[in-house]
Formats: sequence, structure tokens, C-alpha cells
Amino acid sequence: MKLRLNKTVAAVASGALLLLAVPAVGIASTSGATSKPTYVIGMEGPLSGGNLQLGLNVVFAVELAVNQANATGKLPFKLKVAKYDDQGDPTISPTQAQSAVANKKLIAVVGPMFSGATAAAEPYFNAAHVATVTPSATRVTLATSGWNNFFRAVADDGVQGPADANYLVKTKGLKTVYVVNDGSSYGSALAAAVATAATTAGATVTTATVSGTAQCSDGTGSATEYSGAATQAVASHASALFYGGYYCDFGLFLGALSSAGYTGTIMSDDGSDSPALIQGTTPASAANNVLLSCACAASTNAKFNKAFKNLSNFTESTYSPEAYDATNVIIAAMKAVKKITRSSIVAELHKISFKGITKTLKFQTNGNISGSAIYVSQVKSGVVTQLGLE
Amino acid sequence: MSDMIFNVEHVTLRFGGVISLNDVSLHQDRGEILAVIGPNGAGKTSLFNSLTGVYQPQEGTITFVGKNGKPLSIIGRKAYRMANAGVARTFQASRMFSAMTTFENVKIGAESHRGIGVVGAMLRGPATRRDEKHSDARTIELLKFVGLTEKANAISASLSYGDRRRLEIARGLATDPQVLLLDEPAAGTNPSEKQALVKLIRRVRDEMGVTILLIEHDMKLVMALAERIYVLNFGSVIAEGSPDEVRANPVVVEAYLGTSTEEAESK
Amino acid sequence: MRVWLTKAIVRRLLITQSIVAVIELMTGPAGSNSQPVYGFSHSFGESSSFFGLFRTQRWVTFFFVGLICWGVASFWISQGSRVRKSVHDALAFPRAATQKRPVRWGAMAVLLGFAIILPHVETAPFWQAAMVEQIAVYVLLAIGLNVVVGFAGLLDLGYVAFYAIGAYTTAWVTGALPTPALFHHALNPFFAIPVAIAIVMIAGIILGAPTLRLRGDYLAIVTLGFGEIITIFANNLYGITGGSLGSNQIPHPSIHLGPIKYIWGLAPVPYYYLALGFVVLFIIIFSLLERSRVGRAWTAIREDEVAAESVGINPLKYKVMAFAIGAASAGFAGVLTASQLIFIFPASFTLQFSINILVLVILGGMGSIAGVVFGAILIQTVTEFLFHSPPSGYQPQDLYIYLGALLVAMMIFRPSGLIPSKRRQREIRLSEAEHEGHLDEVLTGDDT
Amino acid sequence: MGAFGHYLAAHLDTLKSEFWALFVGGVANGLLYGMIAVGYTLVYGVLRLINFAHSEIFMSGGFAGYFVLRYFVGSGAPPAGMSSVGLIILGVLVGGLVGAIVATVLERVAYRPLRRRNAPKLAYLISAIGASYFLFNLAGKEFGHLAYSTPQPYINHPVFHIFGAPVQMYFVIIFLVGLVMFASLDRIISKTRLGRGIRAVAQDAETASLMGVNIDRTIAITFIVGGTLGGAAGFLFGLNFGVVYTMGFVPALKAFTAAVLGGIGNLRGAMIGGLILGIFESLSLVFVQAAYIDVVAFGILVTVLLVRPTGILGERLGRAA
Repeated sequence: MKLRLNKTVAAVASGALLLLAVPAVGIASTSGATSKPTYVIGMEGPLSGGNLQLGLNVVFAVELAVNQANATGKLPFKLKVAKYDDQGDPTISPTQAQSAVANKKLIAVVGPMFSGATAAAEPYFNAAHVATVTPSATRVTLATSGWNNFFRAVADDGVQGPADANYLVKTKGLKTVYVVNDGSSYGSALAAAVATAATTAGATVTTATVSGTAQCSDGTGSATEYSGAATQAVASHASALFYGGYYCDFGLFLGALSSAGYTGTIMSDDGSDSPALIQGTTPASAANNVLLSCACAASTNAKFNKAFKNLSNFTESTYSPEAYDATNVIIAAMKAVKKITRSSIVAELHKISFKGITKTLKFQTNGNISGSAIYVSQVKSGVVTQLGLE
Repeated sequence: MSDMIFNVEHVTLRFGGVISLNDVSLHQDRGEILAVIGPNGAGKTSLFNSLTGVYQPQEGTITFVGKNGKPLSIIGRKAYRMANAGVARTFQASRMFSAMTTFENVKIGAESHRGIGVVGAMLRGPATRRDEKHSDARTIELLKFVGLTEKANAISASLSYGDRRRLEIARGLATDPQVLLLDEPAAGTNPSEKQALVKLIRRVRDEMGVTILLIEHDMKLVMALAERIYVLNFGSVIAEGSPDEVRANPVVVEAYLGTSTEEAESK
Repeated sequence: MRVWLTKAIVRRLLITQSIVAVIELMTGPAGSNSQPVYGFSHSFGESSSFFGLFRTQRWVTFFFVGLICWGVASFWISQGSRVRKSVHDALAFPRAATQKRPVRWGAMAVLLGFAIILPHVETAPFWQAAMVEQIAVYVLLAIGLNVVVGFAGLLDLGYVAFYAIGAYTTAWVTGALPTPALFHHALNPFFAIPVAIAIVMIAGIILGAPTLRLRGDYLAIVTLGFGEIITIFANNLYGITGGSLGSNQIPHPSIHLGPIKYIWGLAPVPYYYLALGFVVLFIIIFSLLERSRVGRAWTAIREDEVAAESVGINPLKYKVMAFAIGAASAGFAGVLTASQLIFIFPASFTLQFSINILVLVILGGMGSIAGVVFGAILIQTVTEFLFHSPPSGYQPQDLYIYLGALLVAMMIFRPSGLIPSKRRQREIRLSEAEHEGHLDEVLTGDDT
Repeated sequence: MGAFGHYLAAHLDTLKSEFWALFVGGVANGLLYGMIAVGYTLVYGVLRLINFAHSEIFMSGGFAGYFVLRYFVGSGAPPAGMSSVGLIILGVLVGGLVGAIVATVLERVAYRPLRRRNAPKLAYLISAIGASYFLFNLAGKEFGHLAYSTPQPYINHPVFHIFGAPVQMYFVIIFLVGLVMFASLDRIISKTRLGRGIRAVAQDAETASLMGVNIDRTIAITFIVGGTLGGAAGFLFGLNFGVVYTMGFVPALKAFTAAVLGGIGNLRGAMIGGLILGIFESLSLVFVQAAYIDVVAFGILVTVLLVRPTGILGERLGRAA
């Protein structure tokens, strides 16, 4: 008897809940009584979850660029930032992309930050002609999927992999390379590129896969399997080891390698290029002397560094300068066009040449940045230090 | 011989190192009311479970002769297949689907031994509906037979011990069995329920033509009901015969009745 | 222990305060790698508004919340049964009314009508997308898992595997995987629906036939492992599944039937109606099944497997059937997701997902279709709401803390769910009462 | 056939050259699995239920140990000699203590109310899964989702070699601690009054209660014993691999496999199962990619469950002694 009632109540309640949800949605706040129109630059990236720090690196850079542009007072419009949190997760990013697209004032987006999330979101941005300038998504295929609204402010993995291989084999002269990947789309593609290029460069290459976690959002991979993998790496007597993957799993692997007594040169990619690598490696000394490559540059622009620190309370880090440049290139495009529409910005970005703090941003037709640079850093007594261009 | 329904030959059942049935041989004729008695731990329930496919004895053969007259080897067959072949049973501590109504309990028996037909069940085709009607009719008939018509819609857990026995018997009969195995049907019932039970079991044999195999502790019930008795002790058959013969058998008296007559009587 | 500590009222105070302390932690700020105790210290020590009156530390506020809870709990324990009874009496009439068939059919029609107009009422893109991806898909999965957990009583922690297989089948049939397409020719995702459903059902049989012989707890862990393994294979078999990249070339479904031409695009609403249609279809099929002999056989096995066997039910066969049938809706959900989002990749099919679905089933009520649908809508709506406009101190991944706590709380306080299946509730109460000898109380209780 | 023969020959060569290195690593992992497996087995023996939340007991022991080391070692130079030994003993004790506390709370909150009501088994499983989920996600919130590097209280270096395979300090520690803990547990269960109580409940709870064994208390103690071992294992694990909120999941799944392999409910079986699994897993790396290691472990689990569900040594806690 009671049950029947519950069913009805439940039905009413669920209906009510859905209705309640209605007014809370999509209220775009319009502010300022100025006559200047307001435009929104979106930012999509991980603003919660395991990759929060990367998201913060970017979001403060975007806000900094927008604040500075507004502060000049010379703009014929007012800019705002809208943040879309995709947690770096491709299942969440389409929803966020749809929300972003629905925001009528939104002109362009900095992001999405992760390759998987970008692949999932681009169809929506593309359909709405919203330009996206990613500071960090480096998957090669993103530029070849036919999205003319896709731009990136960093070199892609297709550049990074061969550059890393050349650095190990040619610059460092290491002729046997053990290439490990974490099974992620990012790590395995990069590792494959490194393996191919190293073979071409004349090195002997052995490959292995040790599955890691999805982009460090769920802790680490299964710790015990790394000890076996490390034993094999040692047994291969390779003079260099390249790890394609992310810092959380790489940290475990480094611990195992040190335990197993590996003495060769160890290198990894921009997925591992994070202070969290050192925080997460047991023992911490195992991370010493590890080489890290990244398409991202550490900023040498003191003005930017200071302004960033003022705004965020932390030092600029991975992808902050790229995000700053990406935002500024969008603002530059907005200033350059006669009428600001989503499509006109896309068209303008294809033509633009803008001098940013990392490099001059000029995009190829497929959205990749023209001219490319890979930087190499090294862990020295617990700190990642940039060595320079590869 | 041709009328044999169960034939158990040299069956031995072990659990680890413990011998539960030791070289047991017995047989039952069609239409007979047979009882197996013995003190606690004599192996009665093990025998029972071996006959219904719950246990798989290591040695010996058990043959069951079904409707079509073809002998069927039981060992290695699963319990549900025995049920489908025509061996129905009740349980010592009665096991019903306690959250279901009496009606549903019996209906499950009536429909389960026929083929499944998921698609039909999903779509509720005419064949399924006919099938349902048939099961309902059979269920009503059986509830009437055991005298539970009035309690058809009661939750089975609310039934008295005596009614639970009736329900179990009805559920077993619903599977159209050749033989009905009753595991201590009198346990937990009061004297008047017991008398009614004796009548009901007779009627099952007489009116439905179902052979009865009975395991019982309660000597009064066994003596009143059984036509032939096997006595088990320590996993072996120690005597066989009519109630009178068994009662007079000194071995039995010593092994069983002699040591605990009062206890057996009081139960 | 001191005597005063064992006094019921003191104990209750301690318990409520401990629970409140845990809630403080759950709702407080998060810690991080550089500040591992920040979360702990600030959950209690951070300044917050005291019911809008003045500002104080969180623990003070929560201490008073705890006192209020203690009072409510004490009142409920002494007076609860009376309150319950009076409410029960007061609602006797509406209850009787809802039992009538026309009323129930009417209510269902109203709900369906509401579901149909919903996308026109709620036009925010976030919610329109959420209605498909976060609600409809979860409803489909929940009603499927309900067949396994609720009807057949089998705990399947790898249910996500069927969803994954459904999605990958879509990619396969539409030629979006490195493997050659099923019919050597890429098909419209529409054709993937029957194929995916058939394949997940076969997968259910293949997985179920060996494992369903196992005891319940072993089954849980084996299915959990199976779910993980499907992901590992999907992630590593590059040549077959596209590896961790998955596939992002799945076409949208379309219909070309004579004059009728319709193409589903990126917009979520058309998928919503597609999903709604299938939700209704699955609900009808599953409820017919529940009331059929198959459903009764499941109940029988769930209640007493030995007795069920004794009436000729083959438990393994019916369990495998439950696995296969329950998988069907997950297979369809996989097609829906894959063809709407046009991409799939292994990392979205996690254990966490399986447990999420389990929570929906448990909250709504195992075995109750109305319950699980309600549970799925409720939890997913709240989840999305929290995601869309998070209150302070809440981060999306905190959700799992709440879901875990919810599972435990449901098992302690309301194991049969919010809208229990009548029979399931009876079963749980009977098994509990038999132990304590309150059988009569249960049978004459208020649920009949 | 020829290709396969070649494949096999090549891998057997690898196996020969790497055997001892992999073996040593396998033993170390196996000892950890065994220590966790004992917790599963004890609880299973007494309650006939798999404690799904055991992985979180392990995780909390790991974090407790981490904080001990963070406080005493921090970023300074690793201590040596007696202070190393002292810190490891302290870590094991604190990890074990926290594990025991979490286990007790777990038993009180997630299990006891259900036991009081004689709830169906499904309810226990769901409650345990919920508790596990709650605990590790709460840890994820409080400590963040990134791994912590444990400051090691010793310098990890090869202590000696077995057939050319280096045996690290860490392996020696695991081996010694594991041996001591297991030997004392075995003694407790087989020789003391407490152990007799546990065994009696495991064999037949009803009879045990008639004979005057306090069931509630025995179950609580079982959880404490299992929790202590789980927590200590968490500390030892964290010592070498660092700690993170999800650290319990995979080792616990492996340990469960180990418990089943050895015969769930059987103490010695759990330890032996752990060792076999650890070694087998490690050696299988020669033949499969590390990515498939979990598949190997799971394959063992399913095979054992289907072929010999009672495991190598057979079920039952009572027989353990």
C-alpha cells in the first residue's frame, strides 16, 4: 500500500526536480552599462580532478591576457572569460563544448587542453564555427581530421617524437634505446614515433608496453608490474630508455628502475614534464638526471612571469606561456577583423601572424603551428630545469 | 522387476574421508509407499539427495524408470533434470519460496518443467497465454487437492508447519512426477496435522497414482503409512521388510528402536 | 566502558556527532599533494557562516547541526512509529486510489507525456546534452543491470563491459575500427542496434556460462575482473580496437525509408527521443518478463536455489538468461553513446562506471523497474546539477564519496530501495525476521 | 609450428637469463600479496564473506606509514643503522594500528548492523563495495589524486646476490617483516585462546556461541588482526612504491586471487597462494607484455574458481592449524 504512494510521490518529485533544474541553467550574466559590446573567450580544460594543476596553469594565463587587454582601455569591446571544466575527460568534454557553443557571446575558445577531450569536443565547435586554439593538445590526428576551426599553439607529437629520438641517438650518441609506453593514446603514439626515428637514426630499439592510468586522473597504475618491467629494461642493457606516458606512472617506473639498478640515460615526454613527477617518485632521488622533452617553453619573459605570479599566487608552469599566447592571438584576431563573428575569427586566425612570448604564432592550413620547437629539460636535485632547444 | 521405479545398486557416497553411504542397495516398485528409516546420521538424507541428483555418489548405480518405461541412470544428473524426469521431492526443513504466495509457489512447479520460451514470455503471445492458463488451472486443482484453496493468496511464510508440508507436496505434484520423495514430512507438525498428512499422502498415491518414497523419524507415521521399510544405520542397510517384520527384527530394535524407543515415539 | 557511555542517549549523541564529523570532511575543502593535511584541518577549522548569523569555524556550526540531528534522532526513535502510523493512516485514501489500475495507467501516461515535452521545456544545451548522455543512457543501463541484480539476484560488477561491447560493435559495424567492418561494408548505426544487442547477449552467455556457477561473492569479483579485462584488451589491441585512441569516425544514424528521410546529427534532442523510445520498449519487455514464468523462475532461484532446482528449474540456464537479457539494454546504450558522440575509447568504460550503475539500482530499489528508473533519474539529475553549478567545497569527483556512503547507508537503513519491489522487500524482511523471530510482525506489517 | 618453436626458444633464453631477477621480484610481490590475502582469508573464514573494503585498509596503512616517515625522515638524508630499523618497526606498527582502526570502524559501520538483522549476503557485498568506494574517494579528496613519494628510511641498494640477481634492501625488509608477522599470526591462530575462538566461529558459529564464545567480539578481533596485517602490508608497499589513494585496488584484487588460489579461509594457503601468484606473474613477463599482467592474474583466478574452487590447500580456517 505504502509502495504505491511512494511511486506517485517519486514521480512527482522527479518531475519537480527536473523542473527545478530549469531556471538554474544557462543564465548568461550581462554586466556593465557601457556601450561597448561584451565578448566571451572560453577556456576548456581540467578545472577539477587529477589534472587540475595543468588546468590552473592555463586558466590563469588566459585570465591574465584578458585582464591586460581590458586594462589597456583601447579595445572597442569588453572581454570576459568563461571556463568550461572537462576534467580532461573526453566523456565530459562534448557536454561542455555544447554549453560553450550555446553561449551566444562566446567568440573563440582557448583549449580544449587534452587531446582526447579535444577529439571529442571538436565536432561541436566545428559545427558552430568556433575557433579553438589549444595550448597543449598535441595528438597528431587532431590537425588532420578536417576541422578548419582547430589551431594549436604548440608543436605536435609528430614533431616531438623524432626530436626526442634524435636528441638521444645523435646529440647524446646513445645507440641502444629501450622504448616503453603506457598504453595511452598519447604515450603509445609518441613512443612509436620515437622508436621509428631512433631506428632510422641507427639505434637498436626494443619496445614494451606497461599499462598506466588514464592521464593520471585515477592515481597510478598497478605498482607491482613495474618491477618486472624494470628488470627487463635492465636486462636489455640499453644505454637509453624512453618512456612515453604520464608523470604518475613514470614516477613508479623510475622507482622500479632505480631498484633494479638501471644506469642508462632516461628520457620522457611532456606528459611527464611536471613537478608532480618528482613529488610522486619513490625514492625521490630516482628522478634525478631524468631528461624531459616538451613542446612547451619555460617563459623567459620576466614581465609575464611576475604578472602571472601576482594573479595566481604560483609560478607560471607547463603550458602557461602557450595559453597566454593563444589568448592573445585570439584577441589580436578580434582586433583585426571588421566585424567580430565566430567565422570571421576562424578566417582571421588562418591568416594571422602574431609575435607572442614563446614564438611567433602563424598557423598552417591544418591548424598546426608553423615552425616548431621542442625544448628539453632535466631534473636536477628535485627541480625541473630547462636545458634549451633540442 | 518390470515394475521397478528406483533401483539402487551398491551405492557408496563419501565426503572427504567420511563415508555417508556404504554399499547401499535397494529398490522400489511403482505405486509402492516405501519408507527409509534410521537414526540420526544414518545416511537417510544422503540417500535422498543421491536419488534427486543433489549428491553424486562415487560408486554404484542408481536407475530410475520414468513414464516411458526407459531406465535412466541418475548419477551424474543434475537435480533439475531429475525433477524434469519425474522425481519430485519435499525438504526436511520445508523450503518454500517464502516471499511468494501459496499460489505462486505451486504455479512455479506447474510451469517450470516445461520448455522456457523467453521470446514468448517477453511478448506474451497466444501460446504463452494458453500456457499460463493451463498452469493456473493446474495450480487451482492441486491447491484444492491438498486443501489450501483458501490460503492461495497468503504469503507462504505465514503458513503453519502442516500447511507448509501440504504446499510442498502440491508444488512437487505440480511437476507431474512419477514418484514423490518426502523428507521427514511429519517434522514439526502436531498430531491432528499428522493424521491429515497420512491421509493426504495416501490420496496422492491412490488418486494421482504417484509412487511415494518417504524418509521419516516418526515411527507412528511410518508404521501407519509404509508398505515396505528399509532400515539404514551408519550408512548401510541393516534390514528390510514390511512394517511388522521390521518391528520384530532384533537387529533393528537394537540399532534403532531399542536404544531410543521413547525418543522415537515422542517425535 | 563507563556506564554513562553505554547509555543509549549518550551513545546516540556520540554516533550522530561522529557522522556529522565525517560529513564535515566530505563537504570540506580538499587537500593536495603539497598540503596533505589541509583538507583535514580546514574541514574543521575553516571559517564559515553560522546559519547566516555570524561567522565561526566549521566545527562549531557542524557541532550544532549534530545536536539537532541528535534531537531529531531521539525524537524519531521514541515517537517515530507513532508519526509513521499517523502518516500512514492519513494517506490511506490516496494510497487506495493509486492502487487502481486506471489511476496507475493514467500516471504513467502523464509521466510519458512529460518526458516527451521535456526537451521543449528545458532548452539549455547543457541539460539537453545531459538528458541523453547522462540520464537516458544511465536509465537504460540501470534497467538492464536491474534484470541481473534485481531479478536474478546476481551481483555483476563488470556490467560496463556490455556497454563497451555495444559501443565497439557500433564502431565495428559502421566500419570505424581498424578491423574490417562486419559486413565488409560500412553500415548506418541503425543496423548496429540489432547487431550490438545480439552480440552483447552472446557475450553475456559466453561470460555467464562458466562464471554463473560460482557463488555470489566470487561472481562479483570475477565480473569485476572481466570488466577490467575488457578495458585492457580494448586499450592494447591496436589492430582490432584502435587501442587507447579508440575510434572517432562513427557516423550518425539516419533513416532512408522511401519518402522518410531523417538524419540524426550532433544535436542531442533527436537522440533523446530515440533513447526514450527504447527506454519505453525495454521497460515494457522487462516488466512483461518479470511477470512471466521466467521472472517467477528468477525469483525462485533468488529465494532458494535448491528448492528451485527441485521443481525442475535449471538455475544456470536462467542465470545466463538474466545476464544476456540484462546485457541487451547496455548494448543499445552503447550504440546510442557511440553514434551520438561519434567517438569511443577504452578509458570511458571503467569500474567506476559499473559501480555508478549499481548505485542507481540500489537506491531506486532492486527488482523494481519504477524504482531503478526513478533512482537513475534522481541521482543523475542531482549529479549533473552539482556538476553544472557546484556548491563550495564540492568537486565533481567528490560525487563518488557520496555514492559510496549512499550504498552503505541504503544497506543499513533501506536495503530494498526508495521504491521497493514488493516482493524483494518482503524477501529481505523475511530473511531478517526469521532470524529474530518477528515473523508475524513482518507479515502483518504495512507493506501488504 | 616452426615460428612458434622459434618464439618459444627465444623466450626460453630470455627466461633463463632473467629468471633469478624476476624470481626475486616475484617473491617480494608475493609476500605482499600474501600479507593482504591473510586479511581476506581471516574475515572470509569467520563471516563467510569477502571483505571488499580490505583494499582500503591497506591504503590507509600506507598513508599512515607515509606520514610517519614524512615526519621522521622528511626530505633529509635517509637514516642508517638502528634508526633505520627503528623507523621500519615504527612504520609497521603505525600502519598496522591504523589498518586495525579502519577495519574496526568498517566492521562496526558497514557489517555489524547488517549482521544484526541477518541481512542477505548481497547486502553485505554491496555495503562493502560502498564502504570501499567511500574510503578511497575520501582519501582522494583529502590527499589529492597524485602519488606521494615516500621518504625511504634506508638506502635501497643490493644487499647480496642470488645467482647474479641483486637482492635489494627493500626485499630483505619485506621478507623479514613478512616472516615475523606471519609466524606470529600462525601462532596466535593455532595456539592461543583467541585463535581457538576464531577457529571455533569459523567452523560453526552457532555451536561456538553455545559453547560460550562471544561471536561479536571474535568477529571484531578477526577484523583487527586482518586489519593489522593489511595496514602493515600497506606501509611496506608504500615504502617502495609511494602512496596514492587508489593504491589498494590492484594489489587487493591480486591478493584476493592469492587467497582463492591457496584456498580461501586457509591462512597458510593465503601466504603460499601469494607467493605462487607473485612468482608466476613476474615470470610471465617474459612471455607477455606487462600490460597484460592483470589479465594473467585474473585468468588464474577464474581458472582456480572453475577447476578447483577450494584452492590448493583447501578451504576452512579451522584446518589451518
